[in-house]
Amino acid sequence: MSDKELYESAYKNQWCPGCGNFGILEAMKDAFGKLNIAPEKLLIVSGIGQAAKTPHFMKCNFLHGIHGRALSLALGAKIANQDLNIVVNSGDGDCYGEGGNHFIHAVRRNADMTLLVHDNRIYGLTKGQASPTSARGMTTPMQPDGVIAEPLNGPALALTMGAGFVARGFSGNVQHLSSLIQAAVQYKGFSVIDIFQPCVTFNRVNTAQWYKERIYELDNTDSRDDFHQAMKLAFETGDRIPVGILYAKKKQEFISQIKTLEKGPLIDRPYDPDRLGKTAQEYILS
Amino acid sequence: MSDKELYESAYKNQWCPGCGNFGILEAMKDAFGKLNIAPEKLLIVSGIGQAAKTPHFMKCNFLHGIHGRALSLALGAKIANQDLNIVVNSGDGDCYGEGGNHFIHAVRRNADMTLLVHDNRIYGLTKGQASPTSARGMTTPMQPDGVIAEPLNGPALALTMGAGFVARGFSGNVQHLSSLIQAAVQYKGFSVIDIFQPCVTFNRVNTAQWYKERIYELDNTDSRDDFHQAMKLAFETGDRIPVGILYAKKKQEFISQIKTLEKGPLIDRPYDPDRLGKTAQEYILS
Amino acid sequence: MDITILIGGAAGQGIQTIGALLAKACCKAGYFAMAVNDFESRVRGGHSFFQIRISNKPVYSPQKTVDLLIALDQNTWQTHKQSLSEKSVVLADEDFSTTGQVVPVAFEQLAKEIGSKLFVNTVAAAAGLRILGADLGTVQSVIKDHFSTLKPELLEKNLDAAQKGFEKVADVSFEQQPLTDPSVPKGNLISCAKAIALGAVAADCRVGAFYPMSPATGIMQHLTELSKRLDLVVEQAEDEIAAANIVIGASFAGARAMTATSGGGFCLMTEALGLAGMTETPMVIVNAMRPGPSTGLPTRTAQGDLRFAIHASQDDFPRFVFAPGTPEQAFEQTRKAFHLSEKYQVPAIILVDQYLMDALFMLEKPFSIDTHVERFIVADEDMPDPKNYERFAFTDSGVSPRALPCRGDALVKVSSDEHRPDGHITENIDIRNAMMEKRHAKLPAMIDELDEPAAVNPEARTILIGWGSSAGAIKEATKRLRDKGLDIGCLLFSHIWPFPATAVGKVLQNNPDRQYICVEMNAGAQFAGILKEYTDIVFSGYVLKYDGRPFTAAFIEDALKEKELA
Amino acid sequence: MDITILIGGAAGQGIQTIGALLAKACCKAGYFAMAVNDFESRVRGGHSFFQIRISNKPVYSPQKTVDLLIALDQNTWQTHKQSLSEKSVVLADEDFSTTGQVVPVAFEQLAKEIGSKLFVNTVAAAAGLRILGADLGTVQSVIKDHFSTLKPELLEKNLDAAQKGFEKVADVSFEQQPLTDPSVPKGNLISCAKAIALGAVAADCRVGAFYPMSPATGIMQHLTELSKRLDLVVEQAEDEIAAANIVIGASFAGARAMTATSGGGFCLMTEALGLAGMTETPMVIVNAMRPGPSTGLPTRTAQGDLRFAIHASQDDFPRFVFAPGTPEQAFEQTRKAFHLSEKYQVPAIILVDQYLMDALFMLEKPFSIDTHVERFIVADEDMPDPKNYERFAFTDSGVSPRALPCRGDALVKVSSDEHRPDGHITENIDIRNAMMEKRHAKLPAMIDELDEPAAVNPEARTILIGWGSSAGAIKEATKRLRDKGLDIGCLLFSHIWPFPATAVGKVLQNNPDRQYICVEMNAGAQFAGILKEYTDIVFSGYVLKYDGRPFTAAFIEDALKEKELA
Ligand SMILES: Cc1ncc(C[n+]2csc(CCOP(=O)(O)OP(=O)(O)O)c2C)c(N)n1
Ligand SMILES: Cc1ncc(C[n+]2csc(CCOP(=O)(O)OP(=O)(O)O)c2C)c(N)n1
Ligand code: SF4
Ligand code: SF4
Ligand SMILES: [Mg+2]
Ligand SMILES: [Mg+2]
Repeated sequence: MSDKELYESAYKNQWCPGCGNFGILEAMKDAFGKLNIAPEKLLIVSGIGQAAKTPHFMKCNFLHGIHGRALSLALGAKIANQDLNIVVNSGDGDCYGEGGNHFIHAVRRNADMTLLVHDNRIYGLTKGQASPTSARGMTTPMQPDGVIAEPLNGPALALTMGAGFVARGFSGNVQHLSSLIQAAVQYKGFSVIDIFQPCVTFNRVNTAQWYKERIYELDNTDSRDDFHQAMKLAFETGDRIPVGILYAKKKQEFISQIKTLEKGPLIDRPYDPDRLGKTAQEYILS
Repeated sequence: MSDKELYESAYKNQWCPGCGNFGILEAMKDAFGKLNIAPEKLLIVSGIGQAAKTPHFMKCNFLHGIHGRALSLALGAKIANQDLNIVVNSGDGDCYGEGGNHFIHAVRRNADMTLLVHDNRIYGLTKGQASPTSARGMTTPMQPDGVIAEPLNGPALALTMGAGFVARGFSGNVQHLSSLIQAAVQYKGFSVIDIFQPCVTFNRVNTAQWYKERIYELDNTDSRDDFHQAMKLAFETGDRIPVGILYAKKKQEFISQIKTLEKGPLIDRPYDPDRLGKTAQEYILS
Repeated sequence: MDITILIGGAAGQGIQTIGALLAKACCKAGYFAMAVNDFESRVRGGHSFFQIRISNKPVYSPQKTVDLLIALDQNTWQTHKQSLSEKSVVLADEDFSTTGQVVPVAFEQLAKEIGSKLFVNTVAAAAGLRILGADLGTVQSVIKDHFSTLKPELLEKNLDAAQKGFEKVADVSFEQQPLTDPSVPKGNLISCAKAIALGAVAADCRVGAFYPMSPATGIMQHLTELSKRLDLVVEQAEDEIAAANIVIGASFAGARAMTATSGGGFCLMTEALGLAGMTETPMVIVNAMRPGPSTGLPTRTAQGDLRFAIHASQDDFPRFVFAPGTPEQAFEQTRKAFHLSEKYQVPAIILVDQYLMDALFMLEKPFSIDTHVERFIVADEDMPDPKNYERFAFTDSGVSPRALPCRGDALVKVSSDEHRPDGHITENIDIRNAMMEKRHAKLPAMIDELDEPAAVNPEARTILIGWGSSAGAIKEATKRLRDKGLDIGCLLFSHIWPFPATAVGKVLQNNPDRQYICVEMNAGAQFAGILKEYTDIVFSGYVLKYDGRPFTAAFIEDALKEKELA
Repeated sequence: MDITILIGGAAGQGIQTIGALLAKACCKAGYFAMAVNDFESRVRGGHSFFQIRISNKPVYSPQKTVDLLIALDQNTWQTHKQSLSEKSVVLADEDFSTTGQVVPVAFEQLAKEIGSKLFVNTVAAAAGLRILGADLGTVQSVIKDHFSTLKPELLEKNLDAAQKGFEKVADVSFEQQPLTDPSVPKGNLISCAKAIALGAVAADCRVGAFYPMSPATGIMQHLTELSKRLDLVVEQAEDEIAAANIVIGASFAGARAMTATSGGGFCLMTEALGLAGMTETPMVIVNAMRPGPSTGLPTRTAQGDLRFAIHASQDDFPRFVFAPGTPEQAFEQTRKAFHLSEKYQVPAIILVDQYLMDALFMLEKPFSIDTHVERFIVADEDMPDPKNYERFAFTDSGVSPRALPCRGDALVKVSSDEHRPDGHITENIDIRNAMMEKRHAKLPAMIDELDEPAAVNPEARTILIGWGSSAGAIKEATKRLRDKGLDIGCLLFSHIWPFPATAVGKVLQNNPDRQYICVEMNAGAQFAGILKEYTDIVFSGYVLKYDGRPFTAAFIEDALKEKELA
């Protein structure tokens, strides 16, 4: 069975024709297929937004939660069952706006999961307001005089918070993106890919063409473990924008540092009334 | 009148004897005195925590709000009355934990105000849980096996979000801290000082002695407008830790970019029924 | 005359443009109109529709039966054919069997003949206008008017498209042809989103802060539009928590300020709501409700957050809750919310819903702007001793003189902890009790500020009770049932909290064998619960709806019949 | 015998240590005891106290009159002298005029004589023990026991300090000397914070997530302590929003999970509460209430979040709300909250308060641990066709079989949007209605799971009604008033929601001229409002308190007298 069929969702897609999200969906299917993660072994967690609808359009287990909170839901799931393969699909608004606080702290924790930020630099589902990554000066019905704030640089933010795996991808380059997703999923720890994703309906600035004129692929065989070098790459956002792995370095993963979790998934442990009873009795007296 | 008297609060201080907060309070009084900002011309906004109690202990206007939200309150006040001199006192938990999202977006906006983070690397008022800046491995009653997550680096985070003025201070060096506060307040835009502040009650790791052994003062006459250089300074957190201005560069301030605010404080504009009536009538028809 | 036109298609096909064109033309021709906007939570595709009701009498709610159906896709006629009657006319791109008359119009093909399927709108609009009785000249002038900003060659193409649409249906006879018989326009079409934004600026709102959320975004969109020409700044925040706190900060500094959101965002604002309550800082929050729980049905309508709005945030403090049901009320109550929020230094919540936000209603009289806006702010000059100013001074009314920070010698000190009159933290029992009582002391005067509920036939044996947006459909159902000979009336609340309990007795005339029926758009009969708590009304039944679509009079009638209540 | 000992001083002086020592010694000697912890929102300085009540009968609430006052500073005796009686004894560092007998003890000086003012605790504790009738041997063994982990030389110094304290008060005669007459211990002292943590682990809670907030932190502190020895992980989150969502994520993946917070944090959790409601994911939230609004009085007690807890989050969905009033109930209801939350796939809220969290109560019987914990989870084996598993399948009970993600062929698909049985988003009217009804279909069975309110003399003419933590004081007031000849009883609720309306009628015996009085710790008489909504009870009066300090029986008696209700 081809990956496309294997992960085919019976549910009808709701994105606009031509949306960059389709490329991301395709790259995900390709990557999971290559990694041999069956739909039944995949948990996708998402927030709310166009990006966050992704798991509906793919065969998998999913928790399509509330706006901005996917990373917290994912962390809870991971603590309960560390064997889960968790991928989080989030938007630039979902992840860096409403969910900004969880993003920075998720990076600090470094729990093993992969975050894909569909970065269309706009609020898509709510019809075209500026997002934290919108370019300065971009006008929208809500920002008639143009965006004032400095755009948030997701990869740089992740790096500063101590991320071990940071990449940039482009929805228009499915094979390359698939290779990034594969590397990210294989990374033991928290991995982030900020994915340039044209929104054909609301973002008339950062179009597919705009990206094609600017992006260049980094050589993935180069080692990328220099923090300050990675920061420089992350801030290359002008005429030339690198896509690829910006940084990859081994770091101690979160789950592996929790003593209680050394014995495997919490949910696999049987209920143990004897130990409980003893502990409770002693604790009452303490 | 000495600065101490000028800013003396009639309200009794509630901090623990020996707390680093006293040094910060003193430095603030000294700085405002030197800057000639009278108590009546000063608005302090704060969240909740020991740090956030600061304005009670000083003569000034204040809005002692809710946990983590001081920067949003401050932004609202600034938009309404751009003439306000706003200083925000926040804790490491208040600012980087509960308020993390507002911090990163406040930096992006660059509204003219000064943020003082009393960074005691602990939750003081709630009696000693780890904070986002607590050292890895530090144990507390709530982290009996030690803190797992990477400590959050406030100055680096501010830099990455595009801050134009970033400094580090130490509560134990009042004069130096005062000079930083003066520079920060004079900076036109969002200025941040992350202040090392020993918590004598709950943080037994980062004591005054600990800091004294490590910190060194940067020469404030050096120009500090190199971003990557500043990042390197921000990440010097080992045996040698620089205090002083890490970065200072002119950036376009927020208020000055809002057309409507070119004419001065919003609250100074008279009610204008004619313009309103005309606008409303036309708008109904549009 | 009372006809309903439904234009349906996929999101992105421009059905709202077609709808707006038809509705405007009818208004211009002197008819009353209202329109409902129905769409899914997606940007392209799926099914959406715009439903216009036109009458020579005022209309306040949608109708069930569709007289003219303009179906831009198959989905539309399949979905709506059960709403057609014998007399209905359907314009659809293919023929199908139904009650009523189908006129096949190959919208897309005709549009493409002009040059692009983008002209579908114009083809359909022109056809619709023709059916409603417009002659070619009228159609052309409507089109010209609507596309006045287009380049000449594009306008020309649109006129060609209009002619195609017009000709295609030239021979169709439709029972009602309002456009053949124009009279003086009765008013303008307006949504409650627009009315709220206008109410805010009429109250001299200076700061808006928001985070986008359907169906509240429209309000902030209108406010942003208005901010281009007024002393008003609208800021998009990073989240709803920030938005609410920006509002409080702005208000503290002296600007009237507001935010608008929906349930999920309101959740995130509840802590700030309490901050406003405790610090006695004015604040206006609009909660534009949509069906939940949680994300629910993001683009649909509900009245499910009533209890939540009344009780949100920890512990007790006074607040206002308004629930307008028309643009007039939306405007008036928004203005009132700002006024009262500032007068009593309490937060005010305006509860509306997606139906109100996105529907269009007829506004007969233009909104009036006051010559003067009363502010309730003191300055040094008003104080005997500014240096000893106390922000939370005890007063009989519970309202303390409110000064602004950094405007004089008076220091403004405000804390979310329980505080002394001077604003500093206290743990003292007596001060705590006195402060709690001070805040609650405002309640009697607050209740007195509120309007009594509106009543229709308050003497009737059966009384329907409703609130907010349901009022229109309830009023109409009442009228229809009275026309059928039923002894029925209704009681409609738009001033909700503090609950005007005694007003209920005043408005309703006694009737010994009365039956009460609550009509609301939620599953829990939430408003009925409040009446049970505060009055001795006993309900004989409920008409509840929670499918996300607005009430129609017919729905209420049917529900009453089914429950044998009418 | 029924005496009250109050130990007061500044935060950081160790009054809790002294208190714990005295209370433990009395328990060991076979007495019943309870203790209240009163402190300010600061870490050092100010005024705090620990108030112990000792009796030979079970005691459930604090008393007003202080029999033995140990005042470590002047502030203490100044604050508490009005609580003294003629028979009271005061140990204070200086003499002052008061009713009762003052014994000057230079605590700090004596401690310094041993080497450091840190020994103040031990000096004071030994003096207190002596006054209560302990001989030197008993004092020494209590001290040895308490300081068993100290280095020998430090222990020695503490013993010296104890001797000093002991000797200083050797001649003081105190009316009651419980320690002279020991018997078999009746139980252990425990706080409800501990009881809740133990209830959670007894329910096999595997994940805790929290953000620190008084007075809830204690629960998570105990859970953290317990996590060292159990299959339990406790994670401190970056904020309450994260904490609540971590709980939902963990629960979704199959672990029982909880969080604890107070009002401000609960505000931030309301959106997640709705997510649990919509996705039918089990979730346990403890809201340990403190006085608001907003930050309010962070270290004090209140029952002001009842209505908020019941109505929090947009639109209607079923939830459980419990309000235990004793450690037994706290343990039992926490266990029940986990059980029922999972059985019905709805969120459960446990409402407690600072008083319950920080007070110590006597636990007579050890908590029992079930031999088996019933989970309500299905796996592939339980399904006819795992590949077509539907997480939200329609059932008569409204409860759908719940599978866990990635545990077999069954795909678990969950959305916060309104969804089809298979978990995918829907905008379909019929499915929406059916889903809303499915969720609400659980309510009758949920109500059946709840206990009836406890009644004391349900036939009486006057019935006091209360809930949660107030139960102890209400029961005691009832008893005291009956002893005075009043025809009074009480009705005490700890299972609050879904409101067990019919149970009220069952429990209360009819009495034609009955009067009801609601007793609660809030300004709005919130629970009374629920009774008005759901029963036909009419209240003759209310005893409300909102000063942040717990009820005493005497307060209730006085209030009733003042209002001429008793
Ligand atoms: C608490 C809350 N606030 C706001 C919303 C409304 N909302 C839905 S999607 C969205 C933003 C979507 O932007 P992004 O995350 O960039 O996703 P995109 O649609 O662009 O893929 C918002 C604000 C919500 N659902 N919940
Ligand atoms: C919403 C909310 N959550 C939690 C709290 C409890 N709380 C009060 S202060 C504080 C943390 C204080 O830490 P920090 O900001 O570092 O200040 P410090 O006391 O160390 O100066 C917390 C969690 C609160 N008041 N509100
Ligand atoms: S609105 Fe933009 S992001 Fe959303 S589906 Fe359409 S093109 Fe994609
Ligand atoms: S607890 Fe720590 S931070 Fe708070 S006042 Fe005491 S020493 Fe300072
Ligand atoms: Mg986006
Ligand atoms: Mg701190």
